[in-house]
Amino acid sequence: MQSKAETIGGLPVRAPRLTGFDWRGYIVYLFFTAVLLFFAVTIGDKGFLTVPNLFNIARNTAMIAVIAVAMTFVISAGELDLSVGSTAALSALVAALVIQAGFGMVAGVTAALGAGLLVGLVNGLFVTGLAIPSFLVTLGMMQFVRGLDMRLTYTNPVPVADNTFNGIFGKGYLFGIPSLLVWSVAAVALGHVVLRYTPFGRQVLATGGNRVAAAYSGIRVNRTKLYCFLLSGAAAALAGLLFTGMMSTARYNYGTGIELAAIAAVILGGTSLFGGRGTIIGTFVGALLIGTINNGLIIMGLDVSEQNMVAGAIIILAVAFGKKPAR
Amino acid sequence: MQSKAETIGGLPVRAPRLTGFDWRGYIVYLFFTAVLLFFAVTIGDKGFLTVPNLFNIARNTAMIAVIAVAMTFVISAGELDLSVGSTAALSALVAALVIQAGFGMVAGVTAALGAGLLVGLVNGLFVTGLAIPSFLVTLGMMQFVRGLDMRLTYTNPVPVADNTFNGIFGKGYLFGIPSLLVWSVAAVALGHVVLRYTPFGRQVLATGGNRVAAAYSGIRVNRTKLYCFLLSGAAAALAGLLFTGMMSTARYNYGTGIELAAIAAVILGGTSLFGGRGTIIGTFVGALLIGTINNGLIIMGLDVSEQNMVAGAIIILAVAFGKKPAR
Amino acid sequence: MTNLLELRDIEKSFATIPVLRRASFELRSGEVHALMGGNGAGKSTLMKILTGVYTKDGGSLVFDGREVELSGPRDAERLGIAMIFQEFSLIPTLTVAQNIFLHHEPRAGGFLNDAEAERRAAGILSDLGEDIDPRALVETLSVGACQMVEIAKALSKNARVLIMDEPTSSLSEAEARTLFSLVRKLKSEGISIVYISHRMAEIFEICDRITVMRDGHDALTRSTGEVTMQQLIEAMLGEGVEASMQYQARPISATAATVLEVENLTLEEKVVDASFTIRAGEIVGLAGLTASGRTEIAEAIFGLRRIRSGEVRVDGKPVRGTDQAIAAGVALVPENRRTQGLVLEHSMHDNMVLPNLARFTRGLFVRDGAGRRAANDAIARLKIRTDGPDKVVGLLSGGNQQKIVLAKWLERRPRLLILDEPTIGVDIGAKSDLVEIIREIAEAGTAVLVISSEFEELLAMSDRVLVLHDGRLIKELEREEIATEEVLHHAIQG
Amino acid sequence: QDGSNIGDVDHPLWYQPPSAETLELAKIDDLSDTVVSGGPRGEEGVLASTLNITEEQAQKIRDGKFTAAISMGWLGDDWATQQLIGLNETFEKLGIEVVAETNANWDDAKQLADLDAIAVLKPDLVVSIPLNTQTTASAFQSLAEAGSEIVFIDQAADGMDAPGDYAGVVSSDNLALGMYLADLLAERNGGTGEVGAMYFANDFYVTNLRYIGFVARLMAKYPDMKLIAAAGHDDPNKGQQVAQAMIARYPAMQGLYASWSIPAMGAVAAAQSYGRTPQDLPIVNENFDQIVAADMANDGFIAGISSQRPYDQGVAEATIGALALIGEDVPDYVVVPPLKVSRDNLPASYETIYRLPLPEQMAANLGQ
Ligand SMILES: Nc1ncnc2c1ncn2[C@@H]1O[C@H](COP(=O)(O)OP(=O)(O)OP(=O)(O)O)[C@@H](O)[C@H]1O
Ligand SMILES: Nc1ncnc2c1ncn2[C@@H]1O[C@H](COP(=O)(O)OP(=O)(O)OP(=O)(O)O)[C@@H](O)[C@H]1O
Ligand SMILES: O[C@@H]1[C@H](O)[C@H](O)CO[C@@H]1O
Ligand SMILES: [Mg+2]
Ligand SMILES: [Mg+2]
Repeated sequence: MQSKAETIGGLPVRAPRLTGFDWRGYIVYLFFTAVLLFFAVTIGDKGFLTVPNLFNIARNTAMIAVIAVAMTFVISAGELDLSVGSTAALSALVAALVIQAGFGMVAGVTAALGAGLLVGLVNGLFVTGLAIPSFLVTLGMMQFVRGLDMRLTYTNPVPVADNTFNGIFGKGYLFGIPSLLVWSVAAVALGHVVLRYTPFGRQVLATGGNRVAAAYSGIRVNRTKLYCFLLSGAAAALAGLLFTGMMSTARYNYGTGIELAAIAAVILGGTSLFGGRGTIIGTFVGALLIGTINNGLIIMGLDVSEQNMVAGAIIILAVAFGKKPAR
Repeated sequence: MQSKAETIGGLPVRAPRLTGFDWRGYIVYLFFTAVLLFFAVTIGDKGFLTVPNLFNIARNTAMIAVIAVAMTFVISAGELDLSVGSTAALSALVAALVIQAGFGMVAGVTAALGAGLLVGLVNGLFVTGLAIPSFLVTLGMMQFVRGLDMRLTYTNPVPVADNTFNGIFGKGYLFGIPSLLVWSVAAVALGHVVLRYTPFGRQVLATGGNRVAAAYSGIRVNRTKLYCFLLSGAAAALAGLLFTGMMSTARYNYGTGIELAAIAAVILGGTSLFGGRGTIIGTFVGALLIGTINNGLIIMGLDVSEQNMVAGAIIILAVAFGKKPAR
Repeated sequence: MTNLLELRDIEKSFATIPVLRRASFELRSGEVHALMGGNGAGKSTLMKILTGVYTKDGGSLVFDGREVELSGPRDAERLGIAMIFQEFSLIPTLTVAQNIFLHHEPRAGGFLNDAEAERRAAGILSDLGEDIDPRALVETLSVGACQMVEIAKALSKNARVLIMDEPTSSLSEAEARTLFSLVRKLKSEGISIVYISHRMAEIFEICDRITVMRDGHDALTRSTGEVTMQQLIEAMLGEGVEASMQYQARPISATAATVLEVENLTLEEKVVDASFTIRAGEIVGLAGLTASGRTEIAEAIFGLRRIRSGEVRVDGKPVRGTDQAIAAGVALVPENRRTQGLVLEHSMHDNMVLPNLARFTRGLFVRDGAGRRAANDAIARLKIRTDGPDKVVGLLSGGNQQKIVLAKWLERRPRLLILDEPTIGVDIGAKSDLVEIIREIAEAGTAVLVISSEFEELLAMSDRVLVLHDGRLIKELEREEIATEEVLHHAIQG
Repeated sequence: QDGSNIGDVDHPLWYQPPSAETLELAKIDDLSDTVVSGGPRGEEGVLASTLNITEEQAQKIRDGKFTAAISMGWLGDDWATQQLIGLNETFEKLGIEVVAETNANWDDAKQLADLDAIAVLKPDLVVSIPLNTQTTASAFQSLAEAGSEIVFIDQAADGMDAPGDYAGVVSSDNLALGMYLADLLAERNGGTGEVGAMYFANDFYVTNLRYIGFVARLMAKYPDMKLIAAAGHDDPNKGQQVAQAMIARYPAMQGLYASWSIPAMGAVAAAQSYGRTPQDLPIVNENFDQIVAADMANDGFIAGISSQRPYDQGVAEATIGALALIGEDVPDYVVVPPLKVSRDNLPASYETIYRLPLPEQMAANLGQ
């Protein structure tokens, strides 16, 4: 009779016990495993289980994963960032334009990161300096930057001919591993260590958990939030580079809708939407779960309407069986 | 020296004093007025100030407004509903199919409301019964229902030939007022009274303000939340009927993205994203602000990229000057 | 006299951990019955079962001679049971009046009648001697005012049984006095009251009977006249334990460095022209009525409030803003443990590490092991009742949460320690331990500023007492001048 | 001819003025035997009507037990639906199994992921409309390398050549489509007056051509018809909003090209709200679907439709794909000419496009 959730008038008031095996906390892993197994059995012979296909899943998940890692920080700190998609496109265009202009890859990447950091900085300053809700700031920013993206090249795509760039950020391999997978695993590993084992990570969680108490404990909560937005801007920039490398082209419409997918990955992974609790590994598995479902359902031959229905149902079920939040 | 927000380490810890005129709380009204004035001066002679154009703004805002009214309840209760857009499309299709099949308008409208309420019920039961975050439940539901919408008519549009229906829900007028405006004003008036002056409204605010304390006070917080989701489903259904009436057609992709627009209207209006505080009138003005900006910028002759940039900037500014939330 | 209600052999576990073990409790009509016990003994839990907030695992509840089952707060309300919760049940985003009448609002034709609610709320509050605007949002109120609203809310229900869970913990002397006369008045109207408190004096003053709980079981029930303080302490804490709150004179070297200098401090709110100093090793008490500005002074020193004029110096260096204050070694134990003191959903060791991140970091990484060890030390030293350092602190009893707030800051070994109402809700055993610990800290060279509304505690610790009245420092009492609580009492009235 | 009737409207961000060749072709009154748009690489268009599969070839295809996958860029209009019907019917007839059908919903990154998943199934044939010719190129290239035959709808991916990398492209004649739109407006207003154009703002090859075709025809053939307003939408559902603003600002506008059917119907709603009549504000568009057909039958604002033949396109795509699978030579650029639809030829056009008689309600409204 382990982990019976305690309730107050029907409300769960406590997380399940920390003793014993708390399988609900690991639901995203279980679900991911179950989905993988299901596809392996049903469509394993249709190519699902091949290494290239599994790499495909990882590759297609890379941008969501990178953005979701930073989003885990933002959400853990009690905020949201909806501007990541259009920021990714902005960085993609900036990088491509700089490279096209002949300044080389390093300049392109630097400029792209600069663009992402700038958006993050503005988001962060508005949210912390003026204390306005990040949902709205970043919603406005999402729209503003998308307009900028369109304007920048009059919606024309910008091809990138630099094969080193395209290799590193998109099509290449490192020791036989697709570079997109390398990037996302690197982002996940770094994010995990920072959130879990460094003072900054602690400050993020405390800020999201109780801003006032964190401030009384001497944490600079505004600075902490600002850093989270910078991180998110940088991650969006990296995602933009990955989009560009993968497609050898930058386009103004990259990343449309990626914010919701990333947030879904974060929350599926077990991070609380209300801040104070976050897990990067969970986020990654959440992103992989989404990617695997999308891939597997196509291979199963479901049409688009069925794909939507099944993917939607799986998200609901995954959380339904998942850990009940303490709040 | 009125309304100085109290701060701790730069954090607002309490709302401004209640004494003095707190203009920041009314920012959305000021902003709306300012935007109207600006357009009146710059493009008043270009057709902006004509009655049909102003009616058009109201008409275009109707669906967002109706959904945003219910969303104000959902957000005030501390939840979110992302499934409203695809639910609107579902209800639109259901109504059109029932009418097309010859069962008449009343049956069509009833069936549409039934569909909306059903989605709301499922959302509500998952969120309250299983205590899972509404963001994810309704995100999954949004996708599931969109798949269903596609399936229902294999993405084919369903025309509605019933002119009474099209008049009541779309193109008609009541005493010279476009029926879409009548519907949205009715929704706003009802929502305002219910949220502000009835026990249910109070329970919603209490639930969102502090769920545990509300439960201690004997409020059935789960039931309250469930009702909010039902309301949201019903409002989505109404919006679907309005879409259908306006276009004399139902389509599977109605309402795409309307959830974000509605949430933006709610928060612009001054409702706290963290629950416990809500204002329906503010929501309506927030929706009108969005609608006016969209209309005015097109009349000004801005292209899509510029429209995006300006609209995004206005949202950011409106909140930047707006009331600082206590949390 | 007949029993109005009886709780018989109540059992309750959270997850698998038993909290109540065959706990019994009887309440007669028209009596004031004290419920005492150490932190985590199960008092609040037992009373929450009586109000339907929790459901019991076993045992029975007899009300008015009939056995009843409560399936929620509404059932209890129907029986006429109301409770003043220790962890307030207020909605921060609603007004005072809306909170007081939450879920039993006055109506007019089906609609809410806020004007009537405000009128009635004003009436109840003025009976309580409080000057709180019924239209103010609760989130703008001080802890003391919230406590009053919580009390008013319970009173508004015209209950037959009123449970008060540490109602005076955030109140001043004067407010507590008003509350006591109210309790007597209610009693004379035949209302039965369960009174939970850690303050011995008030228990002996207003209660007819006392039940002591220990480890989830009722250990003793007696009439107030038939029991001594020492007997109560032993019932609560065990044989031979002494909980003494006596001042012990400590020689403070005349050459000790001056740590804190506050010079002509005037703030945006309340505080006007305050000047004082504290030397290393000295414990200075800050006394005053509610809203006299004590918290403001504390927060200003810690850099949380804007200074209009004047200066705060630590070790001779001017200090402004939290960053500088923390760098200078100032620590503030804030007055509200839930909103300011703890991240409730985090574990104890995470909370412990928070203000001490630098100390618990080696290289780039936080040393969780060390944090856990520190937490375990604190659990032992402050006798914190918990399953362990990993338990989410929001699930602990109020007093235990307060001990963690203290532990968190003591761990810091600050140069200047400011304690704002440090023992709210802490049981007598722990309180005397705390006094001991604070003395040790002072002896090690820390300057200490203590704000407390509890005279006993203030007197037990302070080497000197500053008296604040309406934002101004009106007196400075040397130790010799304050022999009794009366002296302090008079000084505070201004 | 000098283009003065195009005035100084704000053209789309991607706008390129019509080429001299296009302007020349735009002068030809009857375009039904002319292929106006060649392929983007200068391919010569071959009319779809010339394609044919012999019974012998059909048997060979059936024996091959081939599989096919379809990667669409969007769904939800009759164009997509009829394409799919044409494709699926033809595949079924030829015993080709459709193993996957995807919808990228206008997002080329999603299309890339879709193509990746399709690649896993190793279909013998892939039919797809690349949302962007550059960004999706790598995926199509690797499909080709893995041995799939590819038929493109509308445009081929960059860096690929027929017949080595793909079988062919099937498209509507998009410049001609745009030109017909100008013709249809002129039929209503006698080739004079002020008109507006509402375009799809995003850079999308085929829709860009239509706008350019429309402009070219005005320049070449209707010097008295003046383009006074142009505005874009980036989402078909926003058509109504954009049209409203255009009508508010240019009340003199006497005709409107409204791109697809969804924005066109939005424009109809907008025109109604301004109390305009079908006579003083005719609206033309480029999707022949049930909604605009019904409005036209009802004597509504929709004055003309420059229709593609999506079903025929689907059939043509399946046909060249199937032929390529058995090693036959197929043309690299197949063109399906548009169909000019107005009230007069509505029933016949409906039968041509939908292979069904005009629905009763519409016929009744037409007064037939
Ligand atoms: N919801 C809960 N989940 C888990 N444990 C709980 C919960 N509520 C209370 N407990 C535990 O039950 C024990 C008794 O708590 P309770 O609040 O009844 O103590 P108390 O006697 O009121 O103490 P205090 O004097 O500190 O208020 C504590 O150890 C506490 O940690
Ligand atoms: N009317 C009010 N509006 C806003 N904040 C208030 C109000 N009254 C008190 N506060 C705040 O509540 C906190 C408690 O301060 P208070 O003035 O009560 O000081 P105190 O002397 O420490 O008294 P207490 O014994 O209540 O702690 C302070 O942060 C103060 O700013
Ligand atoms: O024309 C079709 C569709 O109908 C849509 O108009 C986009 O371009 C395609 O080629
Ligand atoms: Mg307690
Ligand atoms: Mg205080």
